[in-house]
Amino acid sequence: MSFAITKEAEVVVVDVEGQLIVGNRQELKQKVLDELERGEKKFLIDFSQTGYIDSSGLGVLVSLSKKIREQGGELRLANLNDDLKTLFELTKLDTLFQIADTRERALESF
Amino acid sequence: MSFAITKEAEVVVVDVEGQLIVGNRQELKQKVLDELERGEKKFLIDFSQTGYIDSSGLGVLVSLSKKIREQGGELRLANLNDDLKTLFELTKLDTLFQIADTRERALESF
Amino acid sequence: MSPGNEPARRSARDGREDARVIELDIPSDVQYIEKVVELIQRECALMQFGARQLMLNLAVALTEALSNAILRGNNDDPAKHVHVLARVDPARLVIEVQDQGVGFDLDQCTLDPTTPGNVDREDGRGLFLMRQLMDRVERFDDVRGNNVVRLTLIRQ
Amino acid sequence: MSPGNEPARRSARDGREDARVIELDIPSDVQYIEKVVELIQRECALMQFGARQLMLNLAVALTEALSNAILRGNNDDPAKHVHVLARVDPARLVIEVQDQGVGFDLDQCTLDPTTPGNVDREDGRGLFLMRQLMDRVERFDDVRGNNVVRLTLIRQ
Ligand SMILES: Nc1ncnc2c1ncn2[C@@H]1O[C@H](COP(=O)(O)OP(=O)(O)O)[C@@H](O)[C@H]1O
Ligand SMILES: Nc1ncnc2c1ncn2[C@@H]1O[C@H](COP(=O)(O)OP(=O)(O)O)[C@@H](O)[C@H]1O
Repeated sequence: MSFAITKEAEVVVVDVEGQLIVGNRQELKQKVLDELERGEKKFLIDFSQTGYIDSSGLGVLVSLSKKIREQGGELRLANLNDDLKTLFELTKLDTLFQIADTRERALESF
Repeated sequence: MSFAITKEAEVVVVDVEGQLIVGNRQELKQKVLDELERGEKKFLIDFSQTGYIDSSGLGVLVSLSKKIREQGGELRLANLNDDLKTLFELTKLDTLFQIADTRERALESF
Repeated sequence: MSPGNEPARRSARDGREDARVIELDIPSDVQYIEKVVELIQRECALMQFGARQLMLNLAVALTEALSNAILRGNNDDPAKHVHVLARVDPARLVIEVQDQGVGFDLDQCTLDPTTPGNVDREDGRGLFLMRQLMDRVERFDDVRGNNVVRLTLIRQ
Repeated sequence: MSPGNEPARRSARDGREDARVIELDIPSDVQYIEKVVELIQRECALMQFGARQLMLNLAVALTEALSNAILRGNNDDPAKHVHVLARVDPARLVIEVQDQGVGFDLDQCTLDPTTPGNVDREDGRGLFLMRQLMDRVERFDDVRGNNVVRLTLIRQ
């Protein structure tokens, strides 16, 4: 379980490796908030290497999306596999987030 | 836990990913014996991606080394980390196997 | 003993023989959750449950049940324990997660996180997801008065 | 209560509070071993055990104890169970692995795999490694006559 942060052009890209769950969600939150404080505005969270997400992981995504918007920034999600898509659909969070099929599409969409 | 087999020049290279233990050692044994039956003679087992090995995993290595030698072949091991080196030293198996520090050195040594 | 009885007897016996039970007792710390989930996933994989049931239904619902037991039932106090009983056979998985709390009203506490007012809440999706992802979710007190949540998943 | 007593009392109390106990009961199947090891590794990592003790001493010795319990004690019969009790505090890890077999003589059964005649044997390294990698290995019968192997590892 780890969160790898890279920068592609103007976008901060976070790869969620493993699970995003109650035991590690604070780490993701802190890493993204640190970048936001540094003045970053564009964020992409890539789930291609993610196993599963629990309700507290979803909660952190909701919280981050609000905080980023408050600072005039944008958040995109990419690479949800079928299981993760179902999770977002069940909770209607697919209506709250901007979700791209691939990392490239997400990067283009900013 | 998986065993990735590739061929480099004349050498069958097996990467042990994860643990080599009682629950999966038969799979390694079978994969190597299959190659031996196909007529392969040179084998390198690379442990750079290995976690730990238990006594039954060590037993499979001993058994394979015998079977390969019986067919006029050769077995080399490479990339033991410090913990694995200790394991081979404790059991004096470092005296039984030809162990190289790197994959390149092992490949050159055939 | 009539021959006609045999199939029923045999299948009942097979059912018992095929069932596997894992029992676990852990201190209340969310850091254990992932490893407990992996152990029960392994148990269900040995019983031929499919990848989607392992990685979505089981993984998410069990994580929710464990984190509620640890954080809500036991108030994140590592001196309190969570007990897990998982029984799996070729037909179904039944997991009981027991905490040392006073329990709660399952229906009252289950929110609908999909309503316009709730969709951007940060919490309140746990019980909803458990009930969406499992075929059955029950809550009861055990003989000692401890809170138990029971999850049932039919193999597909 | 004299002030001089306090440090001792406090440290004894801390010791109790800091101890963590995990208990596990699994069917006899070697496919569970890795996940059980990972759970106990996680427990010891939370107690600041170092990487070498986690990946070498604990991982190998516990794997040996579990596979002996499953294959030797319980004859690989999944209807028989293996019970694991792991108690860890900042000073040490103590694990008891209990099977449903009749036990064995620890000293008699421990071979020296490093002698010239033994070094190319395929088996017989399990108990030797357990004893090399743990600070203490004991075997005894529990009250019900079940075989128990107890491993102790001092944290470094
Ligand atoms: N094991 C439990 N013990 C006590 N209360 C619980 C338990 N599980 C759930 N609850 C109650 O149900 C509420 C809703 O839980 P849930 O849907 O998981 O959302 P969240 O945990 O995010 O609030 C919790 O806030 C808590 O009051
Ligand atoms: N839990 C156990 N129950 C019964 N016998 C055991 C148990 N553990 C070890 N033994 C005995 O000790 C012997 C040596 O064990 P070990 O050193 O692990 O080597 P191996 O298992 O490869 O024979 C076993 O062959 C078995 O006879």
